[in-house]
Amino acid sequence: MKQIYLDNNATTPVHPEVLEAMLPCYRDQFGNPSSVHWAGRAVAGAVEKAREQVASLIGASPAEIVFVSCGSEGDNMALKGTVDALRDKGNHIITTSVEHPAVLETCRYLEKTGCEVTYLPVDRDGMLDLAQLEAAITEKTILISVMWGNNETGNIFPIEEIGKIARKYKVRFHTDAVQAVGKVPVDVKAAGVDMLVLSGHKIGAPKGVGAIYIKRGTRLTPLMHGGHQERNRRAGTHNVAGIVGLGKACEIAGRDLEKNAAHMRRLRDKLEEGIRKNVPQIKLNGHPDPAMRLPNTLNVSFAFIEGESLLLNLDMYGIAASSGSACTSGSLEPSHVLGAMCVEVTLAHSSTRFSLGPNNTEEEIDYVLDVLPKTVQRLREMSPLYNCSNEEQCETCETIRRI
Amino acid sequence: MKQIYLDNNATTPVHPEVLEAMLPCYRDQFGNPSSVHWAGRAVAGAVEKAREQVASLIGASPAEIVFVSCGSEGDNMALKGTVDALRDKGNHIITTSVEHPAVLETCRYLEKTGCEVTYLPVDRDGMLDLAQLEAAITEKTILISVMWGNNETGNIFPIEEIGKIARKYKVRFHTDAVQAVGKVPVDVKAAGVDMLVLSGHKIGAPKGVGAIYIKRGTRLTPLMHGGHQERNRRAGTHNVAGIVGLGKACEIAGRDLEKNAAHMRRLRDKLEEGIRKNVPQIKLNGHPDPAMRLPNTLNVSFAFIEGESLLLNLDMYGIAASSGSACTSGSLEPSHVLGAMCVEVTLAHSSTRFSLGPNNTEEEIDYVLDVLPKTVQRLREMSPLYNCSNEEQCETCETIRRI
Amino acid sequence: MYTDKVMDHFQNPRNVGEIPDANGVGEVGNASCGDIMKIFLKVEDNVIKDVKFKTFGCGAAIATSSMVTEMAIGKTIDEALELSNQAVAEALDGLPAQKMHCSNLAADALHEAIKDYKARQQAG
Amino acid sequence: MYTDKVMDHFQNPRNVGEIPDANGVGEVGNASCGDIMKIFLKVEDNVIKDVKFKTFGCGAAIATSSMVTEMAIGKTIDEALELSNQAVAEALDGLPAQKMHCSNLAADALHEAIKDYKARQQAG
Ligand SMILES: Cc1ncc(COP(=O)(O)O)c(C=O)c1O
Ligand SMILES: Cc1ncc(COP(=O)(O)O)c(C=O)c1O
Repeated sequence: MKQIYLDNNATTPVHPEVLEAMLPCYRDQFGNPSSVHWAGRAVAGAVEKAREQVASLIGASPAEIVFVSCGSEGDNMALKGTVDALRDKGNHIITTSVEHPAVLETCRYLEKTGCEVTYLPVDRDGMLDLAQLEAAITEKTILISVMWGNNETGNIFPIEEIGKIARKYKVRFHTDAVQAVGKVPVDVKAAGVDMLVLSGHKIGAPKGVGAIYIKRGTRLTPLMHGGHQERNRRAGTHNVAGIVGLGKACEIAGRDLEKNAAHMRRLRDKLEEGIRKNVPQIKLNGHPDPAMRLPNTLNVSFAFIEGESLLLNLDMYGIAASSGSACTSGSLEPSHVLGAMCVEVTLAHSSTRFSLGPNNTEEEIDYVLDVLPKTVQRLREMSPLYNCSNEEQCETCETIRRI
Repeated sequence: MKQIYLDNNATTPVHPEVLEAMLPCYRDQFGNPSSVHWAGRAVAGAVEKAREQVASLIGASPAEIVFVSCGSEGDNMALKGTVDALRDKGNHIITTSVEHPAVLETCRYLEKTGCEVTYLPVDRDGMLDLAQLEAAITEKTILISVMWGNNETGNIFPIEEIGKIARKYKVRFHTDAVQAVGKVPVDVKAAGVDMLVLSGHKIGAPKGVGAIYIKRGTRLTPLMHGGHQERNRRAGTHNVAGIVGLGKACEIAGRDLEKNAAHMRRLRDKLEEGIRKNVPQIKLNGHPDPAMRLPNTLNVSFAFIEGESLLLNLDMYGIAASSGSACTSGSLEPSHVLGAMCVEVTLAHSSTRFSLGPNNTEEEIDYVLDVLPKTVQRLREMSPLYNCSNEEQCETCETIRRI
Repeated sequence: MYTDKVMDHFQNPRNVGEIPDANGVGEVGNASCGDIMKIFLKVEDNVIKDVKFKTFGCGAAIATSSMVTEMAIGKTIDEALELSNQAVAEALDGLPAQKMHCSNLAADALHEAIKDYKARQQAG
Repeated sequence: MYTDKVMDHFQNPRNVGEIPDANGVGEVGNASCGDIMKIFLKVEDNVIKDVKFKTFGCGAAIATSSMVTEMAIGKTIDEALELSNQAVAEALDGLPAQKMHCSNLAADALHEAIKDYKARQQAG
């Protein structure tokens, strides 16, 4: 059976060059980089090299990079660490209603501990109103946290402009760039961010490793206390193989960024066009201008059918896609991102995300465009909402008809 | 050059069977276990199998196992999560003065947030007085945290008896079993612990993965908020390869425990005897009865010489050992563990830890016993404390002479 | 996450469609929870001669709908009223825990359809 | 973490030992910080004719001790007083940051020995 992987925002396969770089760390180079003997010395350099590779991809200095275990850890560290370190200054956080749960749920937790959080709304395209952001800043504001690229819709937020606002009011600025890194150019200095989080498994490195950029001079309470690793900013024996893999993946991401972005954009646009042409009654979720979205992401609601059932049907054809964020698939709530964009709840349940990777081919997209219309039609035939016999009185049909 | 690795308490090489089990997770089985499609389904089972393997090694149910990124994360989660969850009940923690920094530094941080912490002293052998522990319990005590085996001395603590005391007073009991698991039998039910932490890279799994046992019904605030992974107890995309590796390592650890423990004990005892016989003026750190220590650990102070210089000299012969915990090697303070045992500060600086693994051979120990006496002698000749010309007036010599 | 039986019923759902001259129709669920099930009945002499369904919902919702139609056909309406959501889930060799509450409504839809049939009988 | 030069001086330390008829002896450091350095001088006509050291300490402590003896030999005592810990570290191509403060005391020990020499001269 064909296997067509269109769920790269959930996770990516490990790049062969990355695996190759990692393998020695499981064999001869197994030491603890904190050790002074041969086994430690053999890997300490590898960790520092990876730090340079990560720093170089995002325009940071190596000393500003701290290795963590995943994007979620980075986000938790950025938020909780700031709240603890800046307790004297204030307790107000500004974020958006479309952040990843790693930020949102952390904010909800922090609210319980006495923080105040402003969740900025988005418009129907999923974009922010920067005047509203600026107006939300108070004397007590200690942190603005806005993601660089949205995992569900692919929307890209104006990080540079937000950075300017943050600097104007001297408020610390964190960005969750887990989805942006490797897909669009990311430069921490140009963007004016104080903290930035990235995650290995979204860019061809293995799962279980990520990094946080912490601008020099940024006071941050560690999330993990213990040993002296990472200059006391993150305890725990270094995940050497993962770190080496992340470094290599960042090097490759930088090297291939333009080529990969152009390739993914072309295929994504082809898919988008093809769906528009061949499947009636759909709604695109996210910014209508594809250039305002990550080049690999397309989120569409197929009216009358539920997302998971479409996924499972596509899966029968070997096509892997996702319904909202993979991380929220344990939940039965429709996507909070689409909710924030005022997408009708039935359509939110109908949403399907296609997220491409550098390995996808034109043939794969053709295949998807062949399978998709008939699969959608088959499920629509099964749906009580489709060609509803008493459409006039049916409230749900009423809602959907508005798309 | 020979490479003789005697620093297994710092980290261990990845077991070949473990690496073999992990490799597919970087290649075809790269999915996110939270995904519903083929790529996700291919690995979800692997994660659950690993959970069973870990649970089975320590006598837990799979649902009681949460995967984390390292031992330090587990300890931070156990302590901070308990303080947050049991805030209404009290704010007092009892631990020991010889814990790993992952526990100790976390306690120091918690003190700043309003917790009270009792750091139980140890005697000169590094052992606890259980009457003192019992006496320290107050109405406000929410947690007892005592490590199962000490990383520096190898001392094994009477976890079962402490578990009984904890149950008697209905106080939650956490044990850092990072060094014990795989070296001595560990059974959470028999021990009566509520939480237990283990770390992959100490038992032949890769760095960057660990697990925490959380007894059913134990309320614990997550350290990482976000997605629904691990039944909302630990957010972040699963480190599938690491988890699979940890599972396999636990299976092997259970399978080979007796054989490996006997093998390491025999070689460790041989090393201990040999040192006693061939090197004058040494002090054993830890319990004098080798059976009261982890079977692989030997900690010795070689009077008159500093630990790091001995390590580097041994390293010239390919012998990897450690001076105190590898995790604290970034520090210049002599080991807090030896300090708590009232080891004279010069002798603490002189301490060297040999920690064996299942792969060490008799020949390797012979080689070490050949190299060690002359290396120690060479450094002693360089030391102003050795054969000190005015030993009568020299305070330091005075101190050392007491061993 | 789904059993083979669930996948089979999801991939090859039995009795999809509407019955134009149904004498009992039931609908449960609502759009906001992501599951809507509609059951059409043809009852003769108190025996369910034909059942069809239409469902908007996840894999579990479609599989339970399909399964309940298979289980109901040939049963008297009193027997069919005994059919529980639990029994449907068991007939599918179980459902994932998080699907038990939201998506396991097919028996309810059947019961609604039977209620509708009874009401029509009384009215008629 | 150590440079090749540090490793060389650590592995093959120069001028280890005592000078029985030293006319200047200096000691710095203490046991609790893990580093004790003792420098023995033989000064003739204000020129350092011989230096030896004994050191209890880490690799950096031993390497800096060795290096300082090499740097001091043949210098006048005034020149030797200009030698700084920093200069010793640089001659070794640098030391790890965490070793700069604690273990980089060799020049101090040398200065102590010169002070001792001067004191003896005055006393004598
Ligand atoms: C007793 C003990 N606890 C905790 C840890 C921390 O484990 P990790 O390095 O996996 O964070 C270690 C390892 O250094 C240890 O020996
Ligand atoms: C935008 C965003 N932030 C954070 C995360 C969390 O990353 P991780 O799964 O590595 O913890 C994800 C991935 O799911 C994401 O898409």
